[in-house]
Amino acid sequence: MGETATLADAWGAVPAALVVVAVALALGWAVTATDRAVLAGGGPVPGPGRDAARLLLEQRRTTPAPDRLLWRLGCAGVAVLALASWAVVPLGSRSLWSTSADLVWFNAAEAVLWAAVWLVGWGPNAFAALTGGYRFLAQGLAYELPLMFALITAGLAAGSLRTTDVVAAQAGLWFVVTMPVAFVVFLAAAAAFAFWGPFDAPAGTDVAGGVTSELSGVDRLLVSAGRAVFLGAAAAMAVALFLGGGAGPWLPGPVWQLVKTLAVVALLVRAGRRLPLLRPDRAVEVAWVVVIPVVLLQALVVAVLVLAGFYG
Amino acid sequence: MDLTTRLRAWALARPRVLVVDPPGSDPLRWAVEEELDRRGWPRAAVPAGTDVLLVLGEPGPGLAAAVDVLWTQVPAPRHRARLLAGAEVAAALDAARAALLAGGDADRPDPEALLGSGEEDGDEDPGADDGSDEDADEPDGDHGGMDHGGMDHGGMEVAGLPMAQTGPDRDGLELDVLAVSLGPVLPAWPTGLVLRAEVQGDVVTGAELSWTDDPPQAADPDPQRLALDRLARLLEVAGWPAAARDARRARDGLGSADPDRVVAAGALAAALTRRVRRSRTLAWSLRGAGRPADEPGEGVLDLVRDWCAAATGDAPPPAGAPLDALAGRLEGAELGSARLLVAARAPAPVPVGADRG
Amino acid sequence: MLTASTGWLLAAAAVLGVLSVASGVAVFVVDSMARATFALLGSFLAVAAVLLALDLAYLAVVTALMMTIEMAIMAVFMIAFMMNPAGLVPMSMVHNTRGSAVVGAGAFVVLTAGIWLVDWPVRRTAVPADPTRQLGEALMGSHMLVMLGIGVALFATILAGTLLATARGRYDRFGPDLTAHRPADPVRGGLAR
Amino acid sequence: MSAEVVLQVVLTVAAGLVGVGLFGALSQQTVVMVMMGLELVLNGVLLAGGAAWYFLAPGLPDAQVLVVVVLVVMAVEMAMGFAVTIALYRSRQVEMIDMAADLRG
Repeated sequence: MGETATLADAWGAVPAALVVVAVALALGWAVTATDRAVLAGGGPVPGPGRDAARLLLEQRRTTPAPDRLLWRLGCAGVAVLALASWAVVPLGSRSLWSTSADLVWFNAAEAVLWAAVWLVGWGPNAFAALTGGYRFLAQGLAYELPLMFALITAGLAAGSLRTTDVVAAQAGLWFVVTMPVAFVVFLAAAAAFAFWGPFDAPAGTDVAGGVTSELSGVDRLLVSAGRAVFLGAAAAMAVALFLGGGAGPWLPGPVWQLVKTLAVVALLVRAGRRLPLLRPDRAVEVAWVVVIPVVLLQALVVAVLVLAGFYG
Repeated sequence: MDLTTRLRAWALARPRVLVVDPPGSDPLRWAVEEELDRRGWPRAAVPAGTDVLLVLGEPGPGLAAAVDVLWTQVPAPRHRARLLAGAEVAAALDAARAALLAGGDADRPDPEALLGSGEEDGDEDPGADDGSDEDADEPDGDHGGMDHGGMDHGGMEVAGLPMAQTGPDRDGLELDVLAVSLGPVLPAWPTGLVLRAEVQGDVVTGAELSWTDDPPQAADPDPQRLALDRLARLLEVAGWPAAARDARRARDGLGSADPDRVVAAGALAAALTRRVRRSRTLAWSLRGAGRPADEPGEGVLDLVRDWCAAATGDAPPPAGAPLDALAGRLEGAELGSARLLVAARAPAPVPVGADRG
Repeated sequence: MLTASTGWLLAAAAVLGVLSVASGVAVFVVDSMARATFALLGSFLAVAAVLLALDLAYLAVVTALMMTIEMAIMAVFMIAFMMNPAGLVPMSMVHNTRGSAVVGAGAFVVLTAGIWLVDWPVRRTAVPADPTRQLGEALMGSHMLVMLGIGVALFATILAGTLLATARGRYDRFGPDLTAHRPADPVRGGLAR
Repeated sequence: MSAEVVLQVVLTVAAGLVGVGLFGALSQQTVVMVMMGLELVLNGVLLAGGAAWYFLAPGLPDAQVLVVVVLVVMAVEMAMGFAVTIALYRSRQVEMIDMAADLRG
């Protein structure tokens, strides 16, 4: 692609980064607000902004004999990595930063996020948090491969691992038409990595909040904001990889992209909150034994279509 | 009113409330929860996420001691309030928020001093935590088979906490056994119930259930509302917050004086129980939970259905299990299953020690 | 003559390099297994960042990805086998420290001497526009044999690792005549087998 | 000349990683810690491979392929190490190399 200049090239590194962070936070806010509105079911919705302010006022508590260094590192890591995954999400037709392996970058950000959440569970030296950490490890391991194959399937059809190329390759036909399985698996696995909705076991009520059970003040803010920002990034990425990015009639590209992203958020939240928790000791086996082969089949179908010249 | 004060007032306008309900204070808790839901104040699950600690009724001495420890784990700004039966709930909540805004409670101990350092940690009331820190009880398994050569840490203590010991496990690996106590204040569990457990990873290998205090003489609340309340808690532990919210709403509606609301609540309860009974996802997720592979007996899923029947008024609520039998069922269960099973069994309070045989 | 980009590269390589070696040293200095594991991860991530600066985006992110997963699994192993959740126990588990230090330092000195004494050739080709594509085409074309070897090695590892690690074979699960209807597993999975 | 200095710096870092890793692999008692030492050595090789590609022969994919092979070796080493650790531990509650010395011949 000739015009793969990045946002950093176009606007300068610092302004571009600030814009992307602002977009990431705004979308994270939207995700949290939607989630709470669905959960409140018509009742009053506690605003995420107010929550953030309250958490900033709150004292950071501690526990007996914590591994404080790793704990704080984990909390900060969740937020930083959620933002890092935004570096390759296209806004309009450009992303903040572009490498020849954007899709793998997104996946790697998730993997490091995985380690950071584990640290959040490990750090406070508390039983509920550690149990949440164990659960997240098992869950992350089981959903990592489906996520990777779902991402790769989109890259396969576009013939490039660059997100902007993937968006450009959908000029004729949105990828969701030929790879619906990859689309669904991508969103589900992203929800699992954000331990949200039916994949909430690492922070579930049955372990008293799990990895988040000992967090207060800034730490709690960082982790919950990181989760929301990451879910937002996944929704925006799903739009770029499977729903044609900013393509659409009448309206300008960025508006279309925003509309689609918010639609994906609404869909994800509504579908996710309809379901009860998928307990990991049952769901993980399905991930290994059913989901991975199904995604591989999806990739095979797409590969055959590529060879047949379907994607041009 | 300067900007900081206003910002503070805005931020703390909807404080998170941790409700401690001693056995027998169910109707009072329902009134509080209804008011919280009406205002959109979140309910806190753990002391770390709490602004207002609201103690209902008259806790017994055991629970009161536990609440004192719980209080040390609540980060500032914070406020601790009591609410006696018959008091005005809305006024009490408003007063709590006002106190929180005024700077919270003056006796603000430094959590570092209370928790971070030293010896007294090990001496905390072992039943008095929320599952957040390790019990000081030594596991009584022998460490005879343990030979770690240069790094034997049997019996060692770090920061006043005992190190875990190893013990046999189902996979043939000598994994560490950790003694923890869950309760007496855990989200969606009967308050005052303590599970002292030995765990390997998240598998419970030894369990003992007890109540902190003798039960009070309490009037029996409406069985249908009680069933809806237990169902709400069970659904919460099962990780279905939207359904749990509907169960709470139906419960609150049934207690209303307005006949229209009662009718609507009955319809909501019917719709909810139909949804829960028919949910394939819930059935799939809970199948096998709380039931050993080859043994007959009611698993969590059967109990969910029993509570559903009771919630529509078609059947009496399932009887609470004796604590010893229930504790026996917990051994070998994954922690989540154990939590579900106790929530589903909803054991009734009995005098302390009466259940030990 | 240091060009601007070379100077930038030099600075990045030096800073990240010091970081990676320091984390590597920390692995054997810190007194907690969890910290050792994450120090090692820090070392890997620093090396991945250097690779990123060297235009090897794909290899850099794959290194970060694989090593993070590896280290997270390693953390669980450490807790399961040698530590408990109570965490920070001072420990020393070394033998033959002096000999090992001599070997380690010796290797470093010899290698460094070589590095600074050799007259390195000057590169003649430019860095390709898309190094990832170069790697992919090599693995699927001229270096197909490597790809096949990797595939077989990984497959053999999966089989051998599972065999070594598992305690229960099919006779334990399905009974001596393999007639059991359902396997006798401690936890039933989600497929209701 | 200038690029050569960068190459030499990167390679020195790689040599440092190899040295530290060798020290660790030889001095540690726990199987997992020995594996960590080996991983550090391989980490150095990884870095050297990347530097060699960028500074010496970016036109050829060979150095990149080498890095891929090193990554796979790391994964295999780790997986087999863990599997052996579990097997040893299960059979005799040992996870230290010295204690497994009776496995010798």
